[in-house]
Amino acid sequence: MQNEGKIRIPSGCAISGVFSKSGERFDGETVIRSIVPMHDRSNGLGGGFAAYGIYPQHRDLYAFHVFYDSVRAKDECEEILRSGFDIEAAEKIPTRKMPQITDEPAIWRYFGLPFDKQLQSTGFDEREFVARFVVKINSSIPGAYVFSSGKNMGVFKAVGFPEDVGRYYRLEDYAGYCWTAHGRYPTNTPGWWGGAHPFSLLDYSVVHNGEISSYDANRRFIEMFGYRCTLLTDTEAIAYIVDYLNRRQGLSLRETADVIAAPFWSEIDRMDGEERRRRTYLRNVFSSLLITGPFSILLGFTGGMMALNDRLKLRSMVVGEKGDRVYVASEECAIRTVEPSLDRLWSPRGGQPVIVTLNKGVRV
Amino acid sequence: MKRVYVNERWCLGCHLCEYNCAFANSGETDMVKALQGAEIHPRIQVEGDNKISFAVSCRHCDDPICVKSCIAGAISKRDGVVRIDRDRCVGCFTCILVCPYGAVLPSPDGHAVRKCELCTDNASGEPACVRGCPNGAIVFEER
Amino acid sequence: MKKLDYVIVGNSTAAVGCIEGIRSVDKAGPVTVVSREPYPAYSRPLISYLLCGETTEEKMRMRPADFYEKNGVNALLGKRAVRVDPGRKAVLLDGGESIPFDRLLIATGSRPFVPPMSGLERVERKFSFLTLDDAKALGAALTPESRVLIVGAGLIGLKCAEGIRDRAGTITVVDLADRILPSILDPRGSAMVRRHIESRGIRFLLGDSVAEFEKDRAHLKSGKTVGFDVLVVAVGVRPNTDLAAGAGCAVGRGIAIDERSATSVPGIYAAGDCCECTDVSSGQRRILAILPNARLQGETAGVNMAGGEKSFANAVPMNAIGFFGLHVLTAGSYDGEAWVETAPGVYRKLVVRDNRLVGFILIGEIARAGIYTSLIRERTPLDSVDFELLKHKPQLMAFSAQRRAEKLGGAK
Amino acid sequence: MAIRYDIPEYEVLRDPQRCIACRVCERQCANEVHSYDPDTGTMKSDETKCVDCHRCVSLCPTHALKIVRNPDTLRRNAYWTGDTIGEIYRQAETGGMLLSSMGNPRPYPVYWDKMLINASQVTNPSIDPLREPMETRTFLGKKPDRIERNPDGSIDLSNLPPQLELQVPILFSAMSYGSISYNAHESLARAAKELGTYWNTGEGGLHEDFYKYAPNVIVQVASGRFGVHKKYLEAGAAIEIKIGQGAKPGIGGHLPGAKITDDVSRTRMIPKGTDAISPAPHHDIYSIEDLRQLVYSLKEATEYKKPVIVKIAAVHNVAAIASGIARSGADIIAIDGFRGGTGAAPTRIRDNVGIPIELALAAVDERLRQERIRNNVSLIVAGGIRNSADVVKAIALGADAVYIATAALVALGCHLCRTCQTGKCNWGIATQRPDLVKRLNPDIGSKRLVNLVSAWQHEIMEMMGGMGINSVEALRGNRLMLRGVGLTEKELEILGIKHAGE
Repeated sequence: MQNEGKIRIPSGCAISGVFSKSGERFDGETVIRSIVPMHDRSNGLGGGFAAYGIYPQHRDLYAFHVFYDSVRAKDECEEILRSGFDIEAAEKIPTRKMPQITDEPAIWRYFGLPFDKQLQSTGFDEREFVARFVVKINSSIPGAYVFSSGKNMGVFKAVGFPEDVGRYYRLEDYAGYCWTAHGRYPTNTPGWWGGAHPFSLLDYSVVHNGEISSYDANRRFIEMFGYRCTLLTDTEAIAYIVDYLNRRQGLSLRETADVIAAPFWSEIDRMDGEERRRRTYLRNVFSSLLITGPFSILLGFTGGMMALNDRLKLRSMVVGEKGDRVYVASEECAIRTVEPSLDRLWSPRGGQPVIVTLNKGVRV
Repeated sequence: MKRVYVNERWCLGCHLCEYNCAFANSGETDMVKALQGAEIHPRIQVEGDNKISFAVSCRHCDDPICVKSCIAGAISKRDGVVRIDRDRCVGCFTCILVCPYGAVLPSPDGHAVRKCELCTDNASGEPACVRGCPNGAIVFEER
Repeated sequence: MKKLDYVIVGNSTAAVGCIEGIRSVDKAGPVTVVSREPYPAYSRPLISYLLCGETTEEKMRMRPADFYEKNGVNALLGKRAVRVDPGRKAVLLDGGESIPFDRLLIATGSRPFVPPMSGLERVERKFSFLTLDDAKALGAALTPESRVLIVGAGLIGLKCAEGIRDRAGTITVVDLADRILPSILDPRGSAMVRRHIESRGIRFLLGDSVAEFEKDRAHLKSGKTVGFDVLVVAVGVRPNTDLAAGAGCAVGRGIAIDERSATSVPGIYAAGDCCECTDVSSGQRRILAILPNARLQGETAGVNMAGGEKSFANAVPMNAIGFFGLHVLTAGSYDGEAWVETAPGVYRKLVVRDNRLVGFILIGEIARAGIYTSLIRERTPLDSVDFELLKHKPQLMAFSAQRRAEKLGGAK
Repeated sequence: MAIRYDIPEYEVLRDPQRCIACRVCERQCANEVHSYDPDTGTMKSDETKCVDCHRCVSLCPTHALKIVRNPDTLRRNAYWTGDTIGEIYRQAETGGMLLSSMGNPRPYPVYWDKMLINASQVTNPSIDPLREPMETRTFLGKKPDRIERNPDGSIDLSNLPPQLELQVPILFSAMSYGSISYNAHESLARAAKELGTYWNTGEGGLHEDFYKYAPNVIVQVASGRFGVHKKYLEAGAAIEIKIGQGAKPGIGGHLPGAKITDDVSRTRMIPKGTDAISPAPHHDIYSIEDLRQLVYSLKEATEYKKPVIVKIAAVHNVAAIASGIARSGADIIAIDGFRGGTGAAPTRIRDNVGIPIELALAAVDERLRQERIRNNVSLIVAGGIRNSADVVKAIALGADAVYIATAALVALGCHLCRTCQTGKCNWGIATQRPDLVKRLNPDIGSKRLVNLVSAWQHEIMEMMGGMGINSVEALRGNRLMLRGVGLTEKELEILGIKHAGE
């Protein structure tokens, strides 16, 4: 049996996300409850969460969440970590013993910043430095896997049903303004925790339901820019693509959506001059980052969340609003469970991104 | 009114039209049976060599002089097609004398004359010469 | 506007052409046809074919039985028009009635010319060969033993000879001229045709004529004597111009008409064998007593009578005639430079004058002769075509690619 | 030569039961195989002249003709085959190089046929091209590395180098006027225009009549520089520098004087009747930096308005060469595999030089990605693309588009008799003889080409839909969509694909 990284495993999924525009922080219970009714969309082979605003005390430090299969791996990883970063805190991530969750690796988190010297010597900006560092560890140290690397955010994932994973990680003890959740339905039975979702790089986290047919075209292109798709999962590739377009090419999230879920040429050809030229340009220049096949993505990032469907909307995804809260889920029931009376509920059109950000002036 | 037109630029002088015509008017269902060993008497004729060539058949003129010259009233124009009534024709050949295209020809029997009468009642709805032309040199169209 | 009254004197090719010409313009105006013959229009050139059984009286009809009715024609058959009163615009019939007209067509055709021949009155069974009645009478008189004497080796005499060949015993043809068909063939051509006809057992006595007829024999100038049971006089024809002349129409050899088939008298038109018109091949005024001209002149007259516009300006003499399977196609006139080609059973002669083809004789090999005829009719300058090719056989290849494209690309 | 050593390759079988002696075969055979015997009233044939082009077979109205391989055999020998011996006889007779044409006919492995295409089942849906948009549009040309912004924050669209827009990822490959006929060129030009793709002049220049098709033409500049002038360069939608050709890597071209007719000589700007010799190398390109100079001088000449294509034959270290070209300023690289056709090539070269396009493509695409310069250039592959499956596999391996030429000629009637060099093409394609040229009516020819490419386009859409891909961009380089069958580890490694079942 091959794990992620050895083989590409298609999977169906459930996703859910809750966001507070006012920046009000709330515990993980809401999102856990919301994913429960979609139990049957996952099969117990992977669940996970991303939460933003959960580490206010370390707001300005990178929070690395790492799985270790062995002590050796931990030693190797920490050595490299400490060589590149000024680590302020290192601790085991608190968990709750549960019969449903088995084969757990050692799960650690570290808070820190890169050493200035290191940074200058590479000439990269801080985020680029961190990103490359993560890729390096994940591709070079067997048994060590960094699955979260953003500031004031964290990813929690395991093999199991999402609700169990949530309890396992004691998410009721965390408070964040944005939560995303994922229940996985892989079409084989890998035992590896790293394969669970969300997938995250820096503060980008992606939960995704679908199986993209453009995977290898996207992968082989994105890998030209220093990324290594070690997991061979869509989620990983999507995270890198977003990182590349949004962070490195400086495209807005909307422009990013115009690339990965571009409108059909038939639509573009009907647009007026300037807009048509702009869309044509984006599709042409980043043609290898067009994502085809079914997907519904929840992208978390500092201060916001983006929901996006493939351009044919081959996967279900609904959005609800109540007061300052925005809910996104694969199924309406997931939203109704936690918020029966919504101000508004709609199903976004394929390729039309729904982007929510914190209200002006809100600091988290 | 659809007519047979010839574009000599594309005519190869292969003479297939003559054989297809002879076959179409033989009443036979098998070309070999119809034409093997026989001298053919097509109603379309290819002029020229492999450099310049073209096929000529009845133009089905708007004001056909053959019709007006026939002493036996054997030639008439119906539904845009100039037709021969072989039973009336006495073979005086006045039509041959007046047709400016040389498209009316004596029959082998020396009596009635023969000419293109647009064999369009077939599956393709096109005359045999048109259907069989390998290079689109003969067309059947409105102009 | 008042409907026009049309009157047509004569009921053959020109008349039929005229009726159709009128109806192509005027669907209403009443048309009256006056004909001395009791038959609906039939094709006179077919009478010889009738005798040899190539056709039937029924098939000789030029048009279906309901032709007159359908075209609103009042056909007065078996009546004779005796006079035209141009002043009162009326035609007077032998029965005394008078038929008013606004437009009149004179299509009276021609009559046999019988020169004075001493003793002719003594011959009982003597015939002309022009009308259906002539043919019927002749047919009735023939027996397989009949010895037939035909005076005249022109088209009529020889078609008659062919027509009756299998219904008579012997056939002898006498003509003053030293060759047959002198009006359409040159000596060489006529010799060739003569040999062919002779091969079918028809005897010619040429350069000779009848000095004296007895009841059943003719004494010729040469001293020869020819016995016969049946005599056919086919010396020639004369156009029937009296009616026109009486109406004040200019008359030359025939009734003079212009390209619109109009006579010199307004409202009166003429067409067919009774007329003379311009022969484009020679430029001369001639009687072109052939069916196609009659048809076209008649139709032209009809259209113009009804107020339409039509002109027939390129009449030429031409003949398609065959004897016992030998086909002879001729057209135009033979005064000019000649190109001759011969082969066994084949004689081809083209006559050129002033950079134009003016005439031809084709015997035996007649395919596509119409291409030549059209060169004459259209007066095509020969330096605009490849005459070298044409000399050997009529072909469109001889025209410029552009002319061909016009001819074959967008036919009219 | 008193003794005729070599054996006629073919035999003409004429069924006397069917032949009506219409003599169409005789009139249509430029090789004068058929003749009519007036004494017997029957047709005869001279096998020795037959090249198996099937013109007579196709036109025989009673299907009385068959051309078969001459069953006459020399003593069987798996090593000294009849062909080998025949070639030796011919060379012993003529003392000359063996010439032939079209592509390498030898039974080398065909990797296209050892790769299989994926399809969706359950976990993601296949897409029905009849119901959903299915996009085959693609752009060829260098892409900018970085997005730039205007002062107002909008994206600066002006940093995009010139591109070629294709409605379908198939272009007509280079075939010169001279090697093929005026009517063949017209057919290609009209088809390219209708299809929204491009045709290629080859190195014979662009006939004045065809400047009206300029928006769809790629003008080639080859070692002979035939027909190259400013107006010509400016006419093209793109300029192609031809370094090499798959059928004859490393050697030049030779168009016999017989094919240099008035028109051809005017178009090529060489004297009528003289042989047109293209040198083996460009004598101004002896190194990669020379190439760079030519690329930029052509760009200068056309004010940087046109993409420049560099076409090379697939040879052993094609990947390294391509990498060099990708850094030379070229916008597009065309790679021509050893199955590529030609109007004339030395047989030994055609059959023994160069490598399969599938391996060359895989190596080049992977190499350019490793060097992170895949976006500097687009890749066109050529050389024996036979059908839409080949196209799909080529794109999945990493090509942006494919060139077709042999397939296009076949659509025009070519029967691959491989005797273009004789100039007596009975199908009016590879000839300049007016009586033969007119056998190809561009009304028919262009229609057949449009039909062919449209048919392929539909098939490509079906295959893409099956894979759940609705845009050709998402297929490009998508090697997971391919699996190998019967390939060695090494071959799989080079192709960058897994074996079926993995």
